[in-house]
Amino acid sequence: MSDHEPMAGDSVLPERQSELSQEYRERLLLAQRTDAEINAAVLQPMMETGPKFWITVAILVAIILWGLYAWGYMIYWGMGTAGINNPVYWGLFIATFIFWVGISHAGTMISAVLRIFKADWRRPITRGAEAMTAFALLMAGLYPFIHLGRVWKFYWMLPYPNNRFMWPNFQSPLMWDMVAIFTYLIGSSLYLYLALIPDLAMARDHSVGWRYKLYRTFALGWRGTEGEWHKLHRALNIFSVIIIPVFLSVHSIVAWDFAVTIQPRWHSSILAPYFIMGAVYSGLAALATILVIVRKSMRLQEFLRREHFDALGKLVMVAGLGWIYFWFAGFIVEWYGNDPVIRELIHDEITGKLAPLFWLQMTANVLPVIFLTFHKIRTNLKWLLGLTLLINVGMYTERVLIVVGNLQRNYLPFDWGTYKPTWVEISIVAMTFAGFILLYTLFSRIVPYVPVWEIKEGRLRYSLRRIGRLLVPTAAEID
Amino acid sequence: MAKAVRASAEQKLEENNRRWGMVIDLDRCTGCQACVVACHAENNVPVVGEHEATRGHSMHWIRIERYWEGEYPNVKARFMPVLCQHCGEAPCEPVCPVFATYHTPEGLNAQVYNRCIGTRFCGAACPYKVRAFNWFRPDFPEPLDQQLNPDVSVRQRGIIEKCSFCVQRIRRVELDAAASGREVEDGEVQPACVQSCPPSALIFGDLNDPESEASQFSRSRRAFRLLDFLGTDPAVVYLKGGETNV
Amino acid sequence: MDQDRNRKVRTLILWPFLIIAILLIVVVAIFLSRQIATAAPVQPIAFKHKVHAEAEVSCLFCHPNAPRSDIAGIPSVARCVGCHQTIAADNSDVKLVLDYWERNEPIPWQSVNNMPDFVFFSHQPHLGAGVSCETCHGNVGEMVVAKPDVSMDMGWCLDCHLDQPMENVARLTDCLACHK
Amino acid sequence: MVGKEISRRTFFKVAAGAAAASGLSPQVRRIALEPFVRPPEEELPGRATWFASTCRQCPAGCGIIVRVINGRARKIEGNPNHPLNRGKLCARGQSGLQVLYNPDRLHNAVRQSGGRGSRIFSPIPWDEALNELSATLQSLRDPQALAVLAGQPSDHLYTILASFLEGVGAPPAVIFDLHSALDGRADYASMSSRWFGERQLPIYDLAHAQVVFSFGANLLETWMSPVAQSAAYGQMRQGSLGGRGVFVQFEPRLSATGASADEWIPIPPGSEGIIALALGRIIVEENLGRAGKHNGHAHLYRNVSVADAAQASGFSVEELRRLAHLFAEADRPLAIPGGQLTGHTNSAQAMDAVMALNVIMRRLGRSGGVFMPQPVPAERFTSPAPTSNLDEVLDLVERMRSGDVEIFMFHGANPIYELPAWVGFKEALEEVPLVISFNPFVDETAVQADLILPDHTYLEGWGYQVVSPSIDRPVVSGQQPVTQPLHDTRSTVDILLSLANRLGGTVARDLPWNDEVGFLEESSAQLHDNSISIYDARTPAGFWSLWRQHGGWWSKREIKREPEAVGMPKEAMTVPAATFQGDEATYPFHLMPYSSLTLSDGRGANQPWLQETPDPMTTARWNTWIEINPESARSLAVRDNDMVNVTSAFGSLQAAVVVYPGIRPDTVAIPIGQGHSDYGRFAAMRGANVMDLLTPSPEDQNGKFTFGATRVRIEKIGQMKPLARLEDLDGEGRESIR
Repeated sequence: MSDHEPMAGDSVLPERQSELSQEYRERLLLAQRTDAEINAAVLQPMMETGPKFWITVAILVAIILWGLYAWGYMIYWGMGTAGINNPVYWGLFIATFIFWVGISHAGTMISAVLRIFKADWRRPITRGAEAMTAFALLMAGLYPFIHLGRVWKFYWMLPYPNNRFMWPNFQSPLMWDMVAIFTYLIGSSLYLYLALIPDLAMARDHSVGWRYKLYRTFALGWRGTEGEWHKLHRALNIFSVIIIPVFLSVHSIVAWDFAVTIQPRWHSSILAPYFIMGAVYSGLAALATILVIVRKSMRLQEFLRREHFDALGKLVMVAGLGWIYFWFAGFIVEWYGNDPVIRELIHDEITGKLAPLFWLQMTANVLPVIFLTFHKIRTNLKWLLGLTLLINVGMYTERVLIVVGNLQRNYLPFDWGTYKPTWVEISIVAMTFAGFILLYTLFSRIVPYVPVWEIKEGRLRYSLRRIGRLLVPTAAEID
Repeated sequence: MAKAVRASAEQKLEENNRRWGMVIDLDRCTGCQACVVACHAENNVPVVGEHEATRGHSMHWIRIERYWEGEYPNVKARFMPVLCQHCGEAPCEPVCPVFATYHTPEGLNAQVYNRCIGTRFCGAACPYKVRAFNWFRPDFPEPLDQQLNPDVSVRQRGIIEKCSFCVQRIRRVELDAAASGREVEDGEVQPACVQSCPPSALIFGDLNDPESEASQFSRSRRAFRLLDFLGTDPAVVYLKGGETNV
Repeated sequence: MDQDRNRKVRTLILWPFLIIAILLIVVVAIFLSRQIATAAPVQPIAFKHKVHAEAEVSCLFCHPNAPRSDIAGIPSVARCVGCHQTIAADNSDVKLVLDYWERNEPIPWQSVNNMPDFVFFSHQPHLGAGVSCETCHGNVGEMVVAKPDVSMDMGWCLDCHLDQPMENVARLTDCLACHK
Repeated sequence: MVGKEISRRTFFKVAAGAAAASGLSPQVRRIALEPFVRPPEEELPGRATWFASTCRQCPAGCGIIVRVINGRARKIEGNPNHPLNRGKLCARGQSGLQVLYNPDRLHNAVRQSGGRGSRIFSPIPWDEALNELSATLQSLRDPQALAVLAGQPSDHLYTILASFLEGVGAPPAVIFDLHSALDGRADYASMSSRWFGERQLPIYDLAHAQVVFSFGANLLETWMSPVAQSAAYGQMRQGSLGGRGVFVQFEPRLSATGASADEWIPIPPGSEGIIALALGRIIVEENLGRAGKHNGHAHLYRNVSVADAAQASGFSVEELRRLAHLFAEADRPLAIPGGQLTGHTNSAQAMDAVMALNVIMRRLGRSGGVFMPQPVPAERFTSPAPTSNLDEVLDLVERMRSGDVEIFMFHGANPIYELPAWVGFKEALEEVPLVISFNPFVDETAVQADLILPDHTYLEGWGYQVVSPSIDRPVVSGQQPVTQPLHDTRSTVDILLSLANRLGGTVARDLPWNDEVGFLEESSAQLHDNSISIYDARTPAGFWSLWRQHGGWWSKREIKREPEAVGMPKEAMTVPAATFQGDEATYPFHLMPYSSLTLSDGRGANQPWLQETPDPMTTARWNTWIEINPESARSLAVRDNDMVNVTSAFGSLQAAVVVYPGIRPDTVAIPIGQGHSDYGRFAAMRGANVMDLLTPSPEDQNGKFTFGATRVRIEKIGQMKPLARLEDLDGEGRESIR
């Protein structure tokens, strides 16, 4: 990789290595590091925060404060300050909600699925992915509140005993939503936290002051005994299995919010798998975006290497193909079904009012898939950044189209509507984007971004062994 | 325990129950909007003003839809009043997370305003788009507030409201009938729109009573239900407008 | 290490206290809100229900609309004066009533039991079903100044509505029976 | 009374204060309950009391009952016993509460202390105002210098006002309001007197008609008595007779009435009479129908050429023949002239031509035909308020302009808004030293007044109105306060009576009553002991109380008279071509102002319910628009919501475009009602007043109000103004797409 910066204490490798492939050489870099070097490489950028960092934080906080003001304004004056109307009862809020739930999917996908399949390249990126899951879910979890007309009565959705014999309605997909999102949030947070414990202990041992106190508290007295390691591995294995159905259920339920109504086009059985595929697609793309940025800003070039981006790029491409497949599977049935309302909607999308959004969605989602088939593009970080950003623009547009586009049209043309977001919605949506970035930024400065213990484990896999007089690159299976 | 008592009691009640319904004779309807204003007056429905009406925030519980057919000079316009259809299989009911909208034993699709938390899920699920959301605090500049009907609550911002078939009038008639120990007679309950309708295009009554006027009209060969193919089983029956026979 | 342990022990002791304190605050808050809800309002004239009850004045003499209307009704000034022109006319409170009468002004009584705007309540069916005044208003005859007997919340209403004959329960527990 | 208790009206001192309606959240709050000092006998707190009265939102005179709870009016409904509207009520009638509770009402008598147009008012005590008024009246050198304009006065006010003016020697009041003018009431009265020898308006038995031809009358919207006509329409459609009537509407723009019709015949503006003549000619010539021979009518149509009429109207002879057959071969055909027809220069002849259709088909006095009302059998009720022709208004303006008027008083009228700008009312008003308004609102004319002595609104005031056009029987609709006056306003009748008292002399002798109620009680007594009364009482006082309970007086059975065509033309009828102001090259479009279903002539504009209620055809609200045929819109390159300049030879205004499939390409239509500069927060500064566009035509000087005779041109100005429509334009007016 071109922007490789030498690490402190770089040692010169034997000449023979120049014969090895670049990829293998990169792998071997870590193999040669001592534990202390790796610890330092992870901890150092975490603890050093320059003015750029603080400026970023300040800007993000400003956006969040403005968004909070907009939210307060909307609560005080009424939902009408937003652009939602009759019949577009749901607008950007719900679209962004789906978007965030979607983003949250890649974390589990990468971490749990790859852990189960023992994909070794997952090691340095699991934590970043899991953190993305947790924070995206936190942001998604805000939207059910933002979108409530009377947010001060949100607790009526909780099943708590009361003297009125009033319970929430478990027939409502919103209740399933709430349960699923909370389960997923708790599950993914625990999953993130469990894998974090050894690294917190490591950080504890290398820090002083408030960080020491913080790490000590959260490391839960980890000492790294064999029994502890054994339990941790078991717990992680169990979690990775359990969290997969939860992750599938969450986005299915979000899809069912729509599919259980009899709105044309929402009322479709393909919606749930389509949503999941879209979620994985956008989530993986978002993860790639984040990793490119974090790698640069936290100088993790040695951990996040070309092979990771290559693999991730392939995954994104596969997910993209899946998305295209599901989109087409839905579309072709709708097309032949020729339901008048849907016909109207398709017409609107292809040549009508919604055409700009629709074509943006199609370009931004299909084009990257084609580009990502090329190894050179996958491993070129600038290209990768651009393409994955584009994918998320496309996926966001898709959500807007699904929510807003379909609500604008229904069986009675007299009651069709148009939707234009106001500053209130845009500010609140911006708030959650800023909130996500802020949480993620702070997170990356507080806990080791790269799961050090996993890397140390993985380091054993590649090494140069001296066999006779030859230095032979070797690889090993690690459980 | 209470739940068990309720369940069996409900069963008992289901057996011989009213189903309130409305028949709308499109041949009589002239699109005069009397029902619209009557509804605003009876049900304290707020007025939102020009700016918000332009943004799709107006709140009519009943609206007259006007359809164009043909082109000049052979153009024809038809009117159709659309209000909450009080569906027997209401798409709005199961999706409400807090039971703010539910079906009463008398076949009304009820909206309990103070239970509503404003998810607007029912609005999105309703195929007739008859649910009105309180996008803002209702504004009744003094002394316009003195006109408010004390039998109907004034809704807060952030909740859904909709046609209730003037449940306050139904309740009043039922209580008065019970107080004097008699049955509710056909035609005794008249929602505000039915009461006002100058050409008598609207008829209200018990659809389960084969003798009631509404029920008789609902069996007319002109009868149809709006978006019947959706299987929502509306309690509002339309009678087709007459054909031009010249 | 010892210090650490000490601190841990201290926090371990502190935690339950904290929880108890929070619980206490919640309980006190609930209690206070109930107190406020059932507090007697300040009336323009300290009307003594007890005195009237002891004089065998029935509830319906002054609140005659209860069996036939939604509202039981506050007696008109004319009704007060009807008796008090002769009875206890020299009592200082009664004089206040007579002053209002002279000035031809209504007495701004403060409502004791209030229903929120979203509740439909009518006295008529309740009295028709044989519910006595005391069931909801408490023993007003024993009160010097009338105050709410219970906090009239939905659970309290339901307690009674659920306790009715089976065939009426579904009707009486329908949301629209009481909500408007 | 159909489950409703209409109780006697008594004044009560203090209303019970109701709980202030507030939000849904329960909260501990204290509510003051203020009981009555002396309870009125009929008041049961918490239960509704219904008072019967009369709607004054338009000249029709429907009976209303008002639901009163705790002393506050809550809802207006039709009076189920009233013969005119039978319990039904239109949108405007329902909205009357917002007149009563309008936040922009005047609270007391005021003087415009900052000078006319300043809108700075200072309250003055009533006594002071009356003293000043009587002093000025006394000091008036020539009583002819007192001028009064009244708009749609209730008949009791008109009676008192007429005696008052006569007593002081002033010229009679000019009676003009735009709504009546658009109805063509004055034209109608002259037509009646031409044909039937009396000025009463004829009654059409729409309910039993089999084929109805309406020439410009929007009888289901605002024209004459829309509620009664709508009820009859419902019966005609699905009535007890079984057969379904056919309804054909002749008008250049498809009105809501036209939309309810089976057929809309888009005739050129002003050609109604020509077509009616052609139809008559075909009927007579082909001897159509089962009504007998038409020989006796042949002379009427001697000069009519069907071919010429076909050419003038743009319809083929076959089409006209089809219509003539449809009309004549029905058992009970009925032709109704009115509304738009009366706005053209040839309106008198056109009305005659349409009425002739009824005559030749022998529809006079037959079921489903034309009737004359039976007068109310008491002298007090036989001379209801007339409607002045435009020339009387112009005459008044002329007198004002030349300085002959020293005091100008107006009641219920808003001439600066309602009269076309070319009349120059505002400028003429500047020449009058003292201008007094009796309107409860600060409208455009009141802003130019020196004193405003606000009358009660109709729900707080007394009165009666002889229903005209009547229904199947004589009806006097009674009006009584349903609630105590909200503000310190005073009845204009009481003011006139007390003025008469102060002035003394003949006027005091002519107006001997102490107050309004005394006059009404005495008037009602004239009907006491009448054999056709719906109710009977032993004493006049009992009769008066029944009067108030019923909401007026009417006969217990149907009484309709067969009109006698005493004025049947002896000569051949001709209808001249209508003339239009502005040449066709410069002003290519006919302008068709029409009265809005909700705002009528603009008096509804201060009622938010009416503003928010969609126009049935365009579903637009809260603003002014111009309806343009899609083809014309294409050639003008304008689309929906584009703002355009509409210019006539006299003036111009701006309005948003509504592309309207139901209008002739050579015609554009603008609703009346918006464009107020004052008249409260809901009305002011909204849209444009189409009256500013009207161009005077020579016929106006003859008393005709030719509101349909203006031509305009349209220019795009490149701005957009999204109208507050209920309908979504993308839906293209389709029904469910399935």
